[in-house]
Amino acid sequence: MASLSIKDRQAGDVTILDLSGKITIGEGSVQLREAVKRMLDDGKKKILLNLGDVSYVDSSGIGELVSSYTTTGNNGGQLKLLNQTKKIHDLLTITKLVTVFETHDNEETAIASFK
Amino acid sequence: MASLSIKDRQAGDVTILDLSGKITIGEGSVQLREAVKRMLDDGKKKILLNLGDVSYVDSSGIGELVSSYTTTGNNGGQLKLLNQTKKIHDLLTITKLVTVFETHDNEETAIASFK
Amino acid sequence: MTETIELSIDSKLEFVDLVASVTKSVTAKMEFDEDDASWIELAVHEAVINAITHGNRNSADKQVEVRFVTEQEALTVYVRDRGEGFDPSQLPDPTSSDNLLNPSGRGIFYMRTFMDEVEHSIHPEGGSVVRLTKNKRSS
Amino acid sequence: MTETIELSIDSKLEFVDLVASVTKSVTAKMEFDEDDASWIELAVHEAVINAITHGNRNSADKQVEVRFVTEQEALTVYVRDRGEGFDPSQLPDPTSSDNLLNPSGRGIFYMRTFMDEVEHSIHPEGGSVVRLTKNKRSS
Ligand SMILES: Nc1ncnc2c1ncn2[C@@H]1O[C@H](COP(=O)(O)OP(=O)(O)O)[C@@H](O)[C@H]1O
Ligand SMILES: Nc1ncnc2c1ncn2[C@@H]1O[C@H](COP(=O)(O)OP(=O)(O)O)[C@@H](O)[C@H]1O
Repeated sequence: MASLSIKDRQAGDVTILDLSGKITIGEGSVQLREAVKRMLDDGKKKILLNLGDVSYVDSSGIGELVSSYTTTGNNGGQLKLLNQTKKIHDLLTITKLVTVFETHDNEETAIASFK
Repeated sequence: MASLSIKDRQAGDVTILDLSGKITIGEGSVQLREAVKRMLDDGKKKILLNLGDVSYVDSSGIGELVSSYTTTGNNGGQLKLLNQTKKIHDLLTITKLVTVFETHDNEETAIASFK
Repeated sequence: MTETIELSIDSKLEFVDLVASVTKSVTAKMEFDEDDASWIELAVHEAVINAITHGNRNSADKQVEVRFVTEQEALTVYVRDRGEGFDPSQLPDPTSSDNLLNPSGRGIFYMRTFMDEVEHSIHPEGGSVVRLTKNKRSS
Repeated sequence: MTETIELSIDSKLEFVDLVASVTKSVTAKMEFDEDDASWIELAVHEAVINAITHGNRNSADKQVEVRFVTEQEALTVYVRDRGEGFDPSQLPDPTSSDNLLNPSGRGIFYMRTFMDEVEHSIHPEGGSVVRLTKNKRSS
Protein backbone atom coordinates (compact mmCIF):
# COMPACT_ATOMS: atom_id res chain seq x y z
CA MET A 1 0.00 0.00 0.00
CA ALA A 2 2.58 2.54 -1.11
CA SER A 3 0.84 5.86 -0.69
CA LEU A 4 2.53 7.78 -3.49
CA SER A 5 4.20 6.64 -6.66
CA ILE A 6 6.38 9.01 -8.66
CA LYS A 7 7.66 8.59 -12.20
CA ASP A 8 9.89 11.12 -13.88
CA ARG A 9 10.19 11.94 -17.54
CA GLN A 10 12.00 14.60 -19.51
CA ALA A 11 10.59 17.12 -22.01
CA GLY A 12 13.63 19.04 -23.21
CA ASP A 13 15.14 20.47 -20.06
CA VAL A 14 11.87 20.30 -18.16
CA THR A 15 11.45 17.36 -15.78
CA ILE A 16 7.90 16.16 -15.32
CA LEU A 17 7.15 14.20 -12.17
CA ASP A 18 3.94 12.22 -12.60
CA LEU A 19 2.57 11.72 -9.09
CA SER A 20 -0.06 9.16 -8.36
CA GLY A 21 -1.65 8.46 -4.97
CA LYS A 22 -1.72 10.46 -1.77
CA ILE A 23 0.63 13.19 -0.58
CA THR A 24 0.20 12.80 3.14
CA ILE A 25 2.27 12.88 6.31
CA GLY A 26 4.90 10.17 6.41
CA GLU A 27 5.67 8.12 3.36
CA GLY A 28 3.94 10.24 0.71
CA SER A 29 5.57 13.49 1.80
CA VAL A 30 8.99 11.87 2.17
CA GLN A 31 8.82 10.37 -1.31
CA LEU A 32 8.00 13.72 -2.87
CA ARG A 33 10.81 15.42 -0.97
CA GLU A 34 13.33 12.81 -2.06
CA ALA A 35 12.23 12.84 -5.67
CA VAL A 36 12.59 16.61 -5.89
CA LYS A 37 15.97 16.46 -4.14
CA ARG A 38 17.16 13.80 -6.57
CA MET A 39 16.20 15.97 -9.54
CA LEU A 40 17.97 19.02 -8.12
CA ASP A 41 21.07 16.94 -7.33
CA ASP A 42 21.04 15.82 -10.97
CA GLY A 43 20.99 19.44 -12.03
CA LYS A 44 17.39 19.28 -13.20
CA LYS A 45 16.02 22.62 -12.18
CA LYS A 46 12.83 22.98 -14.19
CA ILE A 47 10.35 20.80 -12.39
CA LEU A 48 6.73 20.28 -13.29
CA LEU A 49 4.65 18.30 -10.79
CA ASN A 50 1.78 16.51 -12.51
CA LEU A 51 -0.91 16.19 -9.84
CA GLY A 52 -3.62 14.74 -12.09
CA ASP A 53 -3.65 11.40 -10.29
CA VAL A 54 -3.22 12.70 -6.77
CA SER A 55 -6.34 11.84 -4.81
CA TYR A 56 -5.57 13.31 -1.43
CA VAL A 57 -3.29 16.00 0.01
CA ASP A 58 -3.32 16.61 3.74
CA SER A 59 -1.87 19.68 5.46
CA SER A 60 1.56 18.02 5.61
CA GLY A 61 1.31 17.25 1.92
CA ILE A 62 0.49 20.86 1.10
CA GLY A 63 3.43 21.80 3.32
CA GLU A 64 5.64 19.45 1.35
CA LEU A 65 4.56 21.09 -1.92
CA VAL A 66 5.55 24.44 -0.39
CA SER A 67 8.92 23.03 0.74
CA SER A 68 9.57 21.56 -2.69
CA TYR A 69 8.77 24.93 -4.20
CA THR A 70 11.11 26.77 -1.84
CA THR A 71 13.95 24.24 -2.13
CA THR A 72 13.77 24.35 -5.90
CA GLY A 73 13.81 28.15 -5.86
CA ASN A 74 16.76 28.19 -3.45
CA ASN A 75 18.64 25.97 -5.90
CA GLY A 76 18.04 28.41 -8.71
CA GLY A 77 15.25 26.36 -10.23
CA GLN A 78 11.53 26.65 -10.79
CA LEU A 79 8.73 24.35 -9.67
CA LYS A 80 5.27 24.51 -11.20
CA LEU A 81 2.09 22.49 -10.93
CA LEU A 82 0.21 20.67 -13.68
CA ASN A 83 -3.30 19.23 -13.72
CA GLN A 84 -4.49 20.15 -10.27
CA THR A 85 -7.67 18.29 -9.42
CA LYS A 86 -10.76 20.11 -8.18
CA LYS A 87 -9.85 19.10 -4.63
CA ILE A 88 -6.28 20.38 -4.85
CA HIS A 89 -7.51 23.56 -6.45
CA ASP A 90 -9.86 24.08 -3.51
CA LEU A 91 -7.04 23.46 -1.05
CA LEU A 92 -4.66 25.86 -2.80
CA THR A 93 -7.40 28.47 -2.86
CA ILE A 94 -8.33 28.30 0.82
CA THR A 95 -4.68 28.26 1.89
CA LYS A 96 -4.03 31.20 -0.49
CA LEU A 97 -1.22 29.18 -2.05
CA VAL A 98 -2.73 29.88 -5.46
CA THR A 99 -0.81 33.12 -5.18
CA VAL A 100 2.44 31.17 -4.74
CA PHE A 101 2.22 28.35 -7.26
CA GLU A 102 2.12 28.72 -10.98
CA THR A 103 -0.39 26.14 -12.15
CA HIS A 104 -1.17 24.80 -15.60
CA ASP A 105 -3.88 22.64 -17.08
CA ASN A 106 -2.11 21.93 -20.33
CA GLU A 107 1.19 20.10 -20.43
CA GLU A 108 2.55 21.78 -23.54
CA THR A 109 1.78 25.26 -22.32
CA ALA A 110 3.29 24.32 -18.97
CA ILE A 111 6.52 23.10 -20.59
CA ALA A 112 6.72 26.16 -22.83
CA SER A 113 6.27 28.44 -19.81
CA PHE A 114 9.69 27.42 -18.46
CA LYS A 115 11.53 28.77 -21.51
CA MET B 1 -26.68 0.33 0.26
CA ALA B 2 -29.25 -2.38 -0.40
CA SER B 3 -27.48 -5.57 0.58
CA LEU B 4 -29.21 -7.98 -1.80
CA SER B 5 -30.96 -7.43 -5.10
CA ILE B 6 -33.15 -10.12 -6.59
CA LYS B 7 -34.51 -10.36 -10.13
CA ASP B 8 -36.74 -13.17 -11.28
CA ARG B 9 -37.11 -14.62 -14.73
CA GLN B 10 -38.95 -17.60 -16.14
CA ALA B 11 -37.56 -20.52 -18.19
CA GLY B 12 -40.61 -22.63 -18.94
CA ASP B 13 -42.06 -23.48 -15.57
CA VAL B 14 -38.74 -22.96 -13.80
CA THR B 15 -38.31 -19.64 -11.99
CA ILE B 16 -34.78 -18.38 -11.83
CA LEU B 17 -33.96 -15.87 -9.10
CA ASP B 18 -30.77 -13.99 -9.93
CA LEU B 19 -29.35 -12.86 -6.62
CA SER B 20 -26.71 -10.19 -6.40
CA GLY B 21 -25.07 -8.91 -3.23
CA LYS B 22 -24.92 -10.27 0.28
CA ILE B 23 -27.22 -12.76 1.98
CA THR B 24 -26.72 -11.71 5.58
CA ILE B 25 -28.71 -11.22 8.73
CA GLY B 26 -31.37 -8.55 8.43
CA GLU B 27 -32.22 -7.07 5.07
CA GLY B 28 -30.55 -9.63 2.80
CA SER B 29 -32.12 -12.64 4.49
CA VAL B 30 -35.54 -11.00 4.64
CA GLN B 31 -35.44 -10.14 0.95
CA LEU B 32 -34.63 -13.71 0.00
CA ARG B 33 -37.39 -15.06 2.22
CA GLU B 34 -39.96 -12.69 0.74
CA ALA B 35 -38.93 -13.38 -2.85
CA VAL B 36 -39.26 -17.14 -2.38
CA LYS B 37 -42.61 -16.69 -0.61
CA ARG B 38 -43.87 -14.50 -3.46
CA MET B 39 -42.95 -17.18 -6.01
CA LEU B 40 -44.67 -19.92 -4.03
CA ASP B 41 -47.76 -17.73 -3.57
CA ASP B 42 -47.81 -17.30 -7.35
CA GLY B 43 -47.78 -21.06 -7.76
CA LYS B 44 -44.18 -21.07 -9.00
CA LYS B 45 -42.78 -24.19 -7.42
CA LYS B 46 -39.62 -24.88 -9.39
CA ILE B 47 -37.13 -22.41 -8.05
CA LEU B 48 -33.52 -22.05 -9.11
CA LEU B 49 -31.40 -19.65 -7.05
CA ASN B 50 -28.59 -18.19 -9.13
CA LEU B 51 -25.84 -17.38 -6.61
CA GLY B 52 -23.19 -16.36 -9.15
CA ASP B 53 -23.15 -12.74 -7.98
CA VAL B 54 -23.49 -13.39 -4.28
CA SER B 55 -20.35 -12.16 -2.56
CA TYR B 56 -21.03 -13.01 1.04
CA VAL B 57 -23.27 -15.41 2.99
CA ASP B 58 -23.17 -15.33 6.77
CA SER B 59 -24.56 -18.04 9.04
CA SER B 60 -28.00 -16.40 8.97
CA GLY B 61 -27.83 -16.30 5.19
CA ILE B 62 -26.99 -20.00 5.02
CA GLY B 63 -29.89 -20.54 7.43
CA GLU B 64 -32.15 -18.59 5.10
CA LEU B 65 -31.12 -20.78 2.17
CA VAL B 66 -32.06 -23.80 4.30
CA SER B 67 -35.42 -22.22 5.24
CA SER B 68 -36.15 -21.41 1.60
CA TYR B 69 -35.36 -24.99 0.70
CA THR B 70 -37.65 -26.38 3.41
CA THR B 71 -40.50 -23.97 2.73
CA THR B 72 -40.39 -24.75 -0.96
CA GLY B 73 -40.42 -28.48 -0.24
CA ASN B 74 -43.30 -28.07 2.20
CA ASN B 75 -45.24 -26.36 -0.57
CA GLY B 76 -44.68 -29.26 -2.91
CA GLY B 77 -41.94 -27.50 -4.83
CA GLN B 78 -38.24 -27.87 -5.42
CA LEU B 79 -35.43 -25.41 -4.78
CA LYS B 80 -31.99 -25.84 -6.33
CA LEU B 81 -28.83 -23.78 -6.50
CA LEU B 82 -27.01 -22.48 -9.57
CA ASN B 83 -23.51 -21.07 -9.94
CA GLN B 84 -22.25 -21.33 -6.41
CA THR B 85 -19.06 -19.35 -5.97
CA LYS B 86 -15.94 -20.89 -4.47
CA LYS B 87 -16.78 -19.28 -1.15
CA ILE B 88 -20.34 -20.57 -1.06
CA HIS B 89 -19.13 -24.00 -2.09
CA ASP B 90 -16.71 -23.97 0.85
CA LEU B 91 -19.49 -22.91 3.22
CA LEU B 92 -21.89 -25.59 1.98
CA THR B 93 -19.14 -28.16 2.32
CA ILE B 94 -18.13 -27.34 5.89
CA THR B 95 -21.75 -27.11 7.01
CA LYS B 96 -22.45 -30.44 5.22
CA LEU B 97 -25.29 -28.73 3.37
CA VAL B 98 -23.82 -30.04 0.11
CA THR B 99 -25.73 -33.19 1.02
CA VAL B 100 -28.99 -31.21 1.16
CA PHE B 101 -28.83 -28.87 -1.82
CA GLU B 102 -28.80 -29.92 -5.44
CA THR B 103 -26.35 -27.58 -7.09
CA HIS B 104 -25.63 -26.90 -10.75
CA ASP B 105 -22.97 -25.02 -12.62
CA ASN B 106 -24.79 -24.90 -15.93
CA GLU B 107 -28.11 -23.13 -16.29
CA GLU B 108 -29.52 -25.35 -19.03
CA THR B 109 -28.70 -28.55 -17.19
CA ALA B 110 -30.15 -27.04 -14.05
CA ILE B 111 -33.42 -26.13 -15.79
CA ALA B 112 -33.64 -29.54 -17.45
CA SER B 113 -33.12 -31.23 -14.07
CA PHE B 114 -36.51 -29.99 -12.86
CA LYS B 115 -38.40 -31.89 -15.59
CA MET C 1 5.31 -5.85 18.54
CA THR C 2 1.73 -5.83 19.69
CA GLU C 3 -0.68 -3.26 18.36
CA THR C 4 -4.21 -2.63 19.51
CA ILE C 5 -7.24 -1.18 17.79
CA GLU C 6 -10.51 -0.84 19.64
CA LEU C 7 -13.88 -0.19 18.16
CA SER C 8 -17.12 0.24 20.02
CA ILE C 9 -20.55 0.33 18.42
CA ASP C 10 -24.17 0.57 19.49
CA SER C 11 -26.06 -2.72 19.26
CA LYS C 12 -27.49 -2.21 15.81
CA LEU C 13 -27.05 -4.40 12.78
CA GLU C 14 -26.43 -1.34 10.63
CA PHE C 15 -23.03 -0.90 12.33
CA VAL C 16 -21.84 -4.37 11.48
CA ASP C 17 -20.43 -3.25 8.13
CA LEU C 18 -18.30 -0.75 9.94
CA VAL C 19 -16.68 -3.52 11.94
CA ALA C 20 -16.13 -5.36 8.67
CA SER C 21 -14.35 -2.40 7.16
CA VAL C 22 -12.00 -2.16 10.14
CA THR C 23 -11.43 -5.92 10.05
CA LYS C 24 -10.53 -5.64 6.37
CA SER C 25 -8.06 -2.82 7.02
CA VAL C 26 -6.43 -4.79 9.82
CA THR C 27 -6.07 -8.04 7.87
CA ALA C 28 -4.77 -6.15 4.83
CA LYS C 29 -2.22 -4.37 7.00
CA MET C 30 -1.14 -7.73 8.42
CA GLU C 31 -0.92 -9.15 4.91
CA PHE C 32 -3.20 -12.11 5.46
CA ASP C 33 -3.98 -13.67 2.10
CA GLU C 34 -7.33 -12.87 0.53
CA ASP C 35 -8.99 -16.13 1.55
CA ASP C 36 -7.94 -15.95 5.16
CA ALA C 37 -8.92 -12.29 5.27
CA SER C 38 -12.43 -13.04 4.10
CA TRP C 39 -12.90 -15.90 6.55
CA ILE C 40 -11.60 -13.79 9.42
CA GLU C 41 -14.04 -11.07 8.40
CA LEU C 42 -16.88 -13.59 8.45
CA ALA C 43 -15.88 -14.99 11.87
CA VAL C 44 -15.71 -11.50 13.39
CA HIS C 45 -19.05 -10.69 11.76
CA GLU C 46 -20.64 -13.74 13.42
CA ALA C 47 -19.18 -12.81 16.80
CA VAL C 48 -20.50 -9.25 16.53
CA ILE C 49 -23.94 -10.47 15.42
CA ASN C 50 -24.07 -12.78 18.45
CA ALA C 51 -22.96 -9.97 20.75
CA ILE C 52 -25.70 -7.69 19.40
CA THR C 53 -28.54 -10.21 19.20
CA HIS C 54 -27.84 -12.76 21.98
CA GLY C 55 -25.55 -10.84 24.34
CA ASN C 56 -27.11 -7.38 24.23
CA ARG C 57 -30.53 -8.57 22.99
CA ASN C 58 -30.60 -5.74 20.47
CA SER C 59 -30.66 -3.01 23.14
CA ALA C 60 -29.22 -0.19 21.07
CA ASP C 61 -27.94 1.58 24.18
CA LYS C 62 -25.67 -1.36 25.03
CA GLN C 63 -22.33 -1.28 23.32
CA VAL C 64 -20.38 -4.00 21.59
CA GLU C 65 -16.63 -3.60 21.93
CA VAL C 66 -14.30 -5.10 19.40
CA ARG C 67 -10.59 -5.17 20.14
CA PHE C 68 -8.05 -6.16 17.51
CA VAL C 69 -4.64 -7.16 18.82
CA THR C 70 -2.11 -7.64 16.07
CA GLU C 71 1.18 -9.42 16.48
CA GLN C 72 3.79 -10.44 13.94
CA GLU C 73 2.37 -13.92 13.57
CA ALA C 74 -1.23 -13.72 14.76
CA LEU C 75 -4.34 -11.63 14.97
CA THR C 76 -6.55 -11.85 18.05
CA VAL C 77 -9.98 -10.27 18.08
CA TYR C 78 -11.99 -9.85 21.27
CA VAL C 79 -15.70 -9.17 20.96
CA ARG C 80 -17.38 -8.14 24.19
CA ASP C 81 -21.06 -7.68 24.89
CA ARG C 82 -22.99 -6.74 28.04
CA GLY C 83 -24.90 -10.00 28.41
CA GLU C 84 -24.74 -12.91 30.81
CA GLY C 85 -22.77 -15.24 28.60
CA PHE C 86 -23.71 -18.88 28.00
CA ASP C 87 -22.19 -22.33 28.07
CA PRO C 88 -20.46 -22.86 24.74
CA SER C 89 -19.69 -26.51 25.49
CA GLN C 90 -23.39 -27.40 25.25
CA LEU C 91 -24.03 -26.36 21.68
CA PRO C 92 -25.64 -28.83 19.29
CA ASP C 93 -23.53 -29.84 16.28
CA PRO C 94 -25.08 -28.10 13.27
CA THR C 95 -23.61 -30.70 10.90
CA SER C 96 -25.31 -33.69 12.51
CA SER C 97 -28.16 -34.95 10.36
CA ASP C 98 -30.75 -34.00 13.01
CA ASN C 99 -29.74 -30.36 12.83
CA LEU C 100 -28.89 -30.03 9.17
CA LEU C 101 -32.18 -28.35 8.29
CA ASN C 102 -32.08 -26.04 11.29
CA PRO C 103 -32.17 -22.42 10.05
CA SER C 104 -29.90 -21.22 12.87
CA GLY C 105 -27.10 -22.44 15.08
CA ARG C 106 -24.14 -22.11 12.71
CA GLY C 107 -22.51 -18.90 13.97
CA ILE C 108 -20.11 -20.36 16.48
CA PHE C 109 -19.47 -23.26 14.15
CA TYR C 110 -18.41 -20.72 11.50
CA MET C 111 -16.05 -19.07 14.01
CA ARG C 112 -14.52 -22.38 15.07
CA THR C 113 -14.03 -23.43 11.48
CA PHE C 114 -12.41 -20.23 10.27
CA MET C 115 -10.29 -19.29 13.25
CA ASP C 116 -7.50 -21.20 14.97
CA GLU C 117 -8.79 -20.51 18.47
CA VAL C 118 -12.22 -19.53 19.75
CA GLU C 119 -12.75 -19.03 23.45
CA HIS C 120 -15.83 -17.70 25.23
CA SER C 121 -15.47 -16.23 28.70
CA ILE C 122 -16.99 -13.80 31.16
CA HIS C 123 -15.39 -10.36 31.30
CA PRO C 124 -14.14 -9.44 34.79
CA GLU C 125 -15.94 -6.12 34.53
CA GLY C 126 -19.19 -7.62 33.23
CA GLY C 127 -20.51 -8.97 29.98
CA SER C 128 -19.26 -11.87 27.93
CA VAL C 129 -16.30 -11.98 25.57
CA VAL C 130 -15.32 -14.20 22.73
CA ARG C 131 -11.66 -14.35 21.75
CA LEU C 132 -10.91 -15.26 18.14
CA THR C 133 -7.32 -15.97 17.14
CA LYS C 134 -5.92 -16.56 13.68
CA ASN C 135 -2.30 -17.40 13.07
CA LYS C 136 -0.55 -16.39 9.92
CA ARG C 137 0.34 -19.32 7.69
CA SER C 138 4.00 -19.98 7.68
CA SER C 139 5.10 -19.54 4.09
CA MET D 1 -31.54 9.52 17.56
CA THR D 2 -27.96 9.65 18.62
CA GLU D 3 -25.57 6.88 17.72
CA THR D 4 -22.02 6.45 18.89
CA ILE D 5 -19.03 4.69 17.41
CA GLU D 6 -15.73 4.68 19.21
CA LEU D 7 -12.38 3.77 17.81
CA SER D 8 -9.11 3.67 19.65
CA ILE D 9 -5.69 3.29 18.02
CA ASP D 10 -2.07 3.24 19.05
CA SER D 11 -0.20 6.43 18.21
CA LYS D 12 1.17 5.30 14.89
CA LEU D 13 0.69 6.93 11.53
CA GLU D 14 0.01 3.54 9.96
CA PHE D 15 -3.35 3.42 11.78
CA VAL D 16 -4.55 6.68 10.36
CA ASP D 17 -6.02 4.99 7.28
CA LEU D 18 -8.13 2.86 9.55
CA VAL D 19 -9.71 5.95 11.06
CA ALA D 20 -10.32 7.18 7.52
CA SER D 21 -12.14 3.99 6.60
CA VAL D 22 -14.42 4.29 9.62
CA THR D 23 -14.99 7.98 8.86
CA LYS D 24 -15.95 7.06 5.32
CA SER D 25 -18.42 4.41 6.50
CA VAL D 26 -19.99 6.85 8.93
CA THR D 27 -20.39 9.71 6.46
CA ALA D 28 -21.75 7.31 3.83
CA LYS D 29 -24.25 5.96 6.32
CA MET D 30 -25.31 9.53 7.15
CA GLU D 31 -25.57 10.29 3.43
CA PHE D 32 -23.30 13.30 3.41
CA ASP D 33 -22.58 14.23 -0.19
CA GLU D 34 -19.26 13.14 -1.65
CA ASP D 35 -17.58 16.53 -1.28
CA ASP D 36 -18.57 17.00 2.33
CA ALA D 37 -17.58 13.41 3.08
CA SER D 38 -14.09 13.92 1.73
CA TRP D 39 -13.56 17.20 3.62
CA ILE D 40 -14.82 15.62 6.84
CA GLU D 41 -12.40 12.75 6.28
CA LEU D 42 -9.57 15.23 5.82
CA ALA D 43 -10.50 17.22 8.96
CA VAL D 44 -10.65 14.07 11.08
CA HIS D 45 -7.34 12.96 9.56
CA GLU D 46 -5.71 16.25 10.62
CA ALA D 47 -7.11 15.94 14.14
CA VAL D 48 -5.80 12.39 14.48
CA ILE D 49 -2.39 13.37 13.10
CA ASN D 50 -2.17 16.19 15.67
CA ALA D 51 -3.24 13.84 18.46
CA ILE D 52 -0.54 11.35 17.47
CA THR D 53 2.29 13.78 16.77
CA HIS D 54 1.66 16.77 19.06
CA GLY D 55 -0.60 15.32 21.78
CA ASN D 56 0.97 11.89 22.26
CA ARG D 57 4.36 12.85 20.77
CA ASN D 58 4.36 9.60 18.80
CA SER D 59 4.49 7.38 21.90
CA ALA D 60 3.00 4.24 20.39
CA ASP D 61 1.78 3.06 23.79
CA LYS D 62 -0.47 6.11 24.14
CA GLN D 63 -3.85 5.74 22.54
CA VAL D 64 -5.82 8.11 20.39
CA GLU D 65 -9.57 7.79 20.87
CA VAL D 66 -11.94 8.83 18.16
CA ARG D 67 -15.63 9.03 18.94
CA PHE D 68 -18.22 9.57 16.23
CA VAL D 69 -21.61 10.78 17.42
CA THR D 70 -24.20 10.79 14.68
CA GLU D 71 -27.47 12.63 14.82
CA GLN D 72 -30.12 13.19 12.19
CA GLU D 73 -28.70 16.56 11.18
CA ALA D 74 -25.09 16.55 12.32
CA LEU D 75 -21.97 14.51 12.83
CA THR D 76 -19.72 15.27 15.78
CA VAL D 77 -16.29 13.70 16.02
CA TYR D 78 -14.21 13.84 19.20
CA VAL D 79 -10.50 13.11 18.94
CA ARG D 80 -8.77 12.66 22.27
CA ASP D 81 -5.07 12.33 22.98
CA ARG D 82 -3.07 11.95 26.20
CA GLY D 83 -1.17 15.22 25.95
CA GLU D 84 -1.28 18.52 27.80
CA GLY D 85 -3.28 20.44 25.23
CA PHE D 86 -2.35 23.90 23.99
CA ASP D 87 -3.86 27.31 23.46
CA PRO D 88 -5.64 27.24 20.12
CA SER D 89 -6.40 30.98 20.20
CA GLN D 90 -2.71 31.79 19.75
CA LEU D 91 -2.13 30.13 16.41
CA PRO D 92 -0.57 32.13 13.58
CA ASP D 93 -2.72 32.58 10.49
CA PRO D 94 -1.23 30.32 7.80
CA THR D 95 -2.74 32.46 5.04
CA SER D 96 -0.98 35.67 6.06
CA SER D 97 1.80 36.53 3.65
CA ASP D 98 4.45 36.05 6.37
CA ASN D 99 3.42 32.43 6.87
CA LEU D 100 2.51 31.46 3.35
CA LEU D 101 5.77 29.63 2.72
CA ASN D 102 5.72 27.89 6.10
CA PRO D 103 5.77 24.12 5.53
CA SER D 104 3.56 23.46 8.55
CA GLY D 105 0.79 25.06 10.57
CA ARG D 106 -2.20 24.34 8.35
CA GLY D 107 -3.82 21.41 10.21
CA ILE D 108 -6.17 23.33 12.46
CA PHE D 109 -6.84 25.77 9.66
CA TYR D 110 -7.97 22.80 7.53
CA MET D 111 -10.28 21.63 10.32
CA ARG D 112 -11.77 25.09 10.83
CA THR D 113 -12.34 25.49 7.11
CA PHE D 114 -13.99 22.13 6.52
CA MET D 115 -16.06 21.73 9.66
CA ASP D 116 -18.81 23.94 11.07
CA GLU D 117 -17.45 23.87 14.62
CA VAL D 118 -14.00 23.11 15.98
CA GLU D 119 -13.39 23.28 19.71
CA HIS D 120 -10.29 22.27 21.62
CA SER D 121 -10.58 21.44 25.30
CA ILE D 122 -9.00 19.48 28.12
CA HIS D 123 -10.60 16.13 28.88
CA PRO D 124 -11.80 15.87 32.51
CA GLU D 125 -10.01 12.52 32.82
CA GLY D 126 -6.80 13.76 31.21
CA GLY D 127 -5.53 14.50 27.75
CA SER D 128 -6.80 17.01 25.25
CA VAL D 129 -9.81 16.70 22.97
CA VAL D 130 -10.85 18.39 19.80
CA ARG D 131 -14.52 18.36 18.88
CA LEU D 132 -15.35 18.64 15.19
CA THR D 133 -18.96 19.16 14.14
CA LYS D 134 -20.41 19.12 10.66
CA ASN D 135 -24.06 19.88 9.99
CA LYS D 136 -25.87 18.33 7.10
CA ARG D 137 -26.78 20.83 4.41
CA SER D 138 -30.46 21.52 4.37
CA SER D 139 -31.62 20.47 0.94
N1 LIG E 1 -22.64 -13.47 22.92
C1 LIG E 1 -23.55 -14.38 23.34
N2 LIG E 1 -24.24 -14.20 24.48
C2 LIG E 1 -25.16 -15.10 24.90
N3 LIG E 1 -25.45 -16.23 24.22
C3 LIG E 1 -24.81 -16.48 23.08
C4 LIG E 1 -23.82 -15.58 22.56
N4 LIG E 1 -23.32 -16.10 21.43
C5 LIG E 1 -23.99 -17.25 21.22
N5 LIG E 1 -24.89 -17.48 22.20
C6 LIG E 1 -25.77 -18.66 22.34
O1 LIG E 1 -25.24 -19.69 21.56
C7 LIG E 1 -26.21 -20.12 20.59
C8 LIG E 1 -25.54 -20.55 19.32
O2 LIG E 1 -24.98 -19.44 18.65
P1 LIG E 1 -24.62 -19.54 17.13
O3 LIG E 1 -23.83 -20.76 16.90
O4 LIG E 1 -23.99 -18.25 16.74
O5 LIG E 1 -25.99 -19.72 16.38
P2 LIG E 1 -27.26 -18.74 16.31
O6 LIG E 1 -26.78 -17.38 16.66
O7 LIG E 1 -27.70 -18.87 14.89
O8 LIG E 1 -28.23 -19.30 17.30
C9 LIG E 1 -27.16 -18.96 20.43
O9 LIG E 1 -28.43 -19.34 20.00
C10 LIG E 1 -27.17 -18.38 21.84
O10 LIG E 1 -28.07 -19.07 22.67
N1 LIG F 1 -3.52 17.66 19.98
C1 LIG F 1 -2.60 18.61 20.20
N2 LIG F 1 -1.88 18.64 21.35
C2 LIG F 1 -0.96 19.59 21.59
N3 LIG F 1 -0.67 20.59 20.71
C3 LIG F 1 -1.34 20.63 19.55
C4 LIG F 1 -2.34 19.66 19.23
N4 LIG F 1 -2.85 19.98 18.02
C5 LIG F 1 -2.20 21.07 17.60
N5 LIG F 1 -1.29 21.48 18.52
C6 LIG F 1 -0.39 22.65 18.42
O1 LIG F 1 -0.93 23.54 17.46
C7 LIG F 1 0.02 23.78 16.42
C8 LIG F 1 -0.68 23.98 15.09
O2 LIG F 1 -1.25 22.75 14.66
P1 LIG F 1 -1.63 22.59 13.14
O3 LIG F 1 -2.43 23.75 12.72
O4 LIG F 1 -2.28 21.27 13.01
O5 LIG F 1 -0.29 22.63 12.34
P2 LIG F 1 0.97 21.65 12.42
O6 LIG F 1 0.51 20.38 13.04
O7 LIG F 1 1.39 21.53 11.02
O8 LIG F 1 1.98 22.36 13.28
C9 LIG F 1 0.95 22.59 16.45
O9 LIG F 1 2.21 22.89 15.93
C10 LIG F 1 0.99 22.28 17.95
O10 LIG F 1 1.91 23.11 18.61
